Amino acid sequence: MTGLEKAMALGGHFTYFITIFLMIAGLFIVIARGNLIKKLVGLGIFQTSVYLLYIAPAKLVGGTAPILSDAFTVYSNPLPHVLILTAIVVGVATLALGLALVVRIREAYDSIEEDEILDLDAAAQPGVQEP
Amino acid sequence: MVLMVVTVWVIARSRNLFGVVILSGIYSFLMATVLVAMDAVDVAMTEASVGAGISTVLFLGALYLCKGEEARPMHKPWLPLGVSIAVGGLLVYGTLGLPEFSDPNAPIHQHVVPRYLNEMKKEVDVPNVVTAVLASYRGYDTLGETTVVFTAGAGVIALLRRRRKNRKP
Amino acid sequence: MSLASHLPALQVVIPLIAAPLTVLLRRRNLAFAVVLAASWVALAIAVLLWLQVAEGGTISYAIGSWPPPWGIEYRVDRLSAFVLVLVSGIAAIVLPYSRASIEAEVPPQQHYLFYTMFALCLTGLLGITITGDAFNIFVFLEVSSLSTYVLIALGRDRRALLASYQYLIMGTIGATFIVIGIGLLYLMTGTLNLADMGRRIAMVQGTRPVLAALAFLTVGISLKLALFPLHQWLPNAYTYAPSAVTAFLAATATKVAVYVLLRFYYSVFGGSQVFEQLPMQEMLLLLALAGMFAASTVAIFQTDLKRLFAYSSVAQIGYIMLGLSFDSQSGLTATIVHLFNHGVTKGAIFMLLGGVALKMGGTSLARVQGLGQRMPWTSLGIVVCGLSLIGVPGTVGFVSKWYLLLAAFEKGQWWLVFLIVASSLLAVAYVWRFVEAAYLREPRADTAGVGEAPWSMRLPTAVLVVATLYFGLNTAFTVGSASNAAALLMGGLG
Amino acid sequence: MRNDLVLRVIAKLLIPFILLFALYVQFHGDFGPGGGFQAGVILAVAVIFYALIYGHVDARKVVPEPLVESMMALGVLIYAGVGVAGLLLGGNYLDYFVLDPNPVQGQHRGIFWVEVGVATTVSGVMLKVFYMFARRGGGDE
Repeated sequence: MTGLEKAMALGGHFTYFITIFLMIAGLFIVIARGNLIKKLVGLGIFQTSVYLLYIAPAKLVGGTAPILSDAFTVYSNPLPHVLILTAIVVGVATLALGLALVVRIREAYDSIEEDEILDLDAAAQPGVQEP
Repeated sequence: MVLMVVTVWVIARSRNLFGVVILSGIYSFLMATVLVAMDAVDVAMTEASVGAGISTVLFLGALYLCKGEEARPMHKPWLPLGVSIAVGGLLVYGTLGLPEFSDPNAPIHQHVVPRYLNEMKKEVDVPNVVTAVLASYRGYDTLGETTVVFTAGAGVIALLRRRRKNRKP
Repeated sequence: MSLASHLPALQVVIPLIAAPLTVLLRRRNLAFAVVLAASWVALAIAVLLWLQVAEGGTISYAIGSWPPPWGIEYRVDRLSAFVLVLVSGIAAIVLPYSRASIEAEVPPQQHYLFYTMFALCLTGLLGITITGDAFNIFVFLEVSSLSTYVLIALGRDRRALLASYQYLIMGTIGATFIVIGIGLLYLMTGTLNLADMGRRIAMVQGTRPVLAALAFLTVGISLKLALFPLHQWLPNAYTYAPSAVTAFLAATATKVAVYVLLRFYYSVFGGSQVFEQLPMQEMLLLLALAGMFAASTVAIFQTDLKRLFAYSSVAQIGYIMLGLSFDSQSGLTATIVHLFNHGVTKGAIFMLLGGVALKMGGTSLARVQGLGQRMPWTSLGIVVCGLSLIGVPGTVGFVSKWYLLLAAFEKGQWWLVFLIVASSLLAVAYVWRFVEAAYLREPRADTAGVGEAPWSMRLPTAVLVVATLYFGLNTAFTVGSASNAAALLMGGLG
Repeated sequence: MRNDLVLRVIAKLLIPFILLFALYVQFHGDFGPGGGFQAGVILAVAVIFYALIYGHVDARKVVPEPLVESMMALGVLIYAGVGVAGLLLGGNYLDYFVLDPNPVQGQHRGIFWVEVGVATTVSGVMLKVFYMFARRGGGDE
C-alpha cells in the first residue's frame, strides 16, 4: 500500500472533496473569465475533475490494475476506466473544435475577449446583418 | 493531489495565457500520477498523452495564432462564484451518501463487473480487462468515441480550411 | 436471423457509415446523394421499427451479442420509435431542401463537409434516442453536439462563430453535468443499462447521491433543451446558423433532449418518485410558465424573424415542460404530442424563412416588408405555421394545446387554463408582427422582381406545412402514439 | 530551428523508435496498458515531431494531407465494417463471436481490427488538426 493509498483510505471521502474543489474551480474559470482560451482551459479542468469522481470509487485498496495475471486476485474495477477513456477522448475532441472556433473568431474580430467581441457586435448592429 | 489544487488555483489567478497552458499541462501530469495510484493505468496513459501532450500542443498552436495576455475582467465575478459553489455544494451533498472509499461491497464492485473479471478469460481471453471491455463488451461506445474524434477532425477541417472568398469582417 | 431483426442497429449505423464515405468521396454531389440515401433509408427503418413496436411491443437488441447489462443494449419502445420517426422524417425532408439553401449560404469547398456533419448529427440524435445505455447516451450526445457546433459555425455571419462557441461551452457544461449524474447513478446501482438501473434504483431510492444525480441530470439536460433560464445559447445559434441547419435543429435537437429527460425521469427514477421527493413539480411548472411568458414577450420585440421564432421556440419548450410537470397521463400525452407537433411546425417555419433569406436577402422585419406580394406562397405558409404556434383549430398547435388544457382541467387547475390561453395571446402578438410586415406594408424597392424560392426548396417545405395541417385534423398517428407512449411511461416500464 | 544539424540527426534517430513504440502500444494493448487510441496519438506525435523539426511543409510531403483525411474516414469505416461483418456472418451488430469458427479467436480478431480502426482515425484526426493549425499560422512555424 503506497502512502497515497493510505492517505486516500484515511480520508474516506477526501478524494471526493478534492474532486469537488477542482470542479468548482474549473466551472468558475469557465463562467467568470471572458477570455475564450482561458474558458477552454477551465472547461478542461472541469471535465478532468469528473474523471476522478469515476475512477476513485473504482479503486480497491490492495487491488491491482485490471490486467489479469495469476499473481493477483483483487483487481480494481475496470468499467469506470473504460468510461473515462471515452470521456477523455471526447474531451480532447471538444477542445480541438473549441480552439478551431477561437482561431476563427480571432480572425473575424481580432480579439479573443468575450466582452470586447460583444461590444464590437453591438457597435456593428444592424449594418452587418444584411449582405 | 494537493499539488493539483495549487496548480488550479494559480491557473485561475494567472492572466498570462502561455503560463496557464503550460500549467494545465502540468496539471494533467499530476492527474495522470493520481490515476496510476488508483490503478487506472490505461486512463493515466491516455491522460498523459492527451492532456499533457496533444492538448498542450493544440493550445500552443492556437495561442501562436492569437495573443497571449488575458484582459482584466470587467466586473466582479460574484455570480459565477455563487453558481460554482452551489454546484459544488450539491455534489458534496451527493457524495456524502456514496459508499466509503474502497468498499468492496459497493454496488459497482458487486454488479455487472464480476462477469468482466471472472468470465472474461473464457469469453474473450485478453489479459487487459480494460481492453476487453473497451473493445468488446462495450465496443459500441468505442465506435461512438471514434465517431466523435472523426467529427472533431472533420469539423476542424470545415472551420479552418482556407477559403477563396474570405468572410465579411 | 432476418434483416428485420437487425433494424435497430442499422437505424444508427447507416447514417454513421454515410458520414466517413462523404469525406472519402469529397465530391459534393456524391456526398449529397450518399447522405440523402442514408437519411431516407433511416426514415424507412424508423417507420418499420414503429410498426414492429406497435405490433410486438418493446424491442431489445444486444449489440455485440453481449446480453445487457454487460453489453450495450438498443431498446426501441413506443416512445423512442415515435421520436425516431420524427427525427429521421425531418432529416429526410430537410436534406433535399438544404442543397439549394446551402448553395447560397455556405462556401462551396465546405459543402461535402456540411453533408458529413449533417449525417453525423443525424447519427447522434438517432443514437441517443434508440440506446438503452446511460453512458452510450452521453457518447452519442457528443457526436450530435460536436457536429451541431460545426453546422452552426458554417453560417455566413461572423456572429455565427461566437454563437457556436457559446453553445460549445454551454453544451459541454451540460454534457459534463449529465456525466456526473450518470456517474452518481452508476456508483449507487452498479449498472449503466437504463432498464437495469430502473430496477436496481428501488433499493437506494431517496438516498442523497440519487437525489443529487437527479438534480445534475435535470440541469444538464435542461441546458441542452434550452429550458427557460438556461436558453441563452439558443436564439443566437438559431439566428446565425445556415437556414437548413436551423430548421433541422429546431425540429429535432431540443426534442431529443426532452426525450432524454423523459427517459431518465420515468424509466430510471420511476416517474412519480421524481415528483415526490423534490419539489420538482413546482419547479418545472414555474420554469415552464416563466419560459412561456418571458420568451414570448421577448419574441414580440425582435426585429429579425429568425430570432423572433427562436424565442418562440423557447416559449414552446415551456409548453412541453408544462405537460411534463403535471405528471399525469394526459399531461405526458400533451408533452409528447407537442414534441412532434412543434417539431413539424418549427421545422416548416425555419425552412420557409430559409427561402425568404435566399430570395429577399435577409429575414429582418424591415426586409420582408410586402412579402405577401413578393412570395405569396411562402408568406402564406408562414402564416399557417404561425396559426399553429398560436393554437388555432385545424392546425397541429391546437391539438397539443387541447391536450394540455385537458391535463390542466383534470388537475382542476383553472388558473393554468387561463394562463395557457393568455400566453397564446402573446403568440398572436408576435405572429401579428410578421403579418403586419408581410401584408400591410408596401414592399421595398430593392426587392423588386423577387419571386418564390426554387422548387427543390419549396417542395420539401410544402410537405411540412401540409403536415402541420394534416396532423391537426387527423390525429390518429400522433395522439395515438403519444398516448401509448405516455401509458408506457406511467406504467413505469422502460 | 530547422537548420540545427544536431536536432535533425536526433530526430532522424528518434522517430523510428517512436513509430516502433506506437506499434508496440497498438498490439500489446491486449496484455498491458495501451490500445488503439494511445497508439494513434503516439503515431501522430511522431509525425508532428518531424514537422516541428523539418517544418510542416516537408512533413506534408512525407505524409500528404489527402492521405491523412482518408485515414480519418477509413478508421471509422473499418470499425463500423467489423460490425457489419458480424451482421453478415449471422450475428448481431459488432458481434465478434461469429468472426471465426472459434468464438474466442473471433473475439481476438474483432478486437484487433477494431483497434486498428481506432488508431487509424485517431492518428489521422490528430495530424489533420495539427496541419490545420500550422497552416493557419501561414508559411512555416
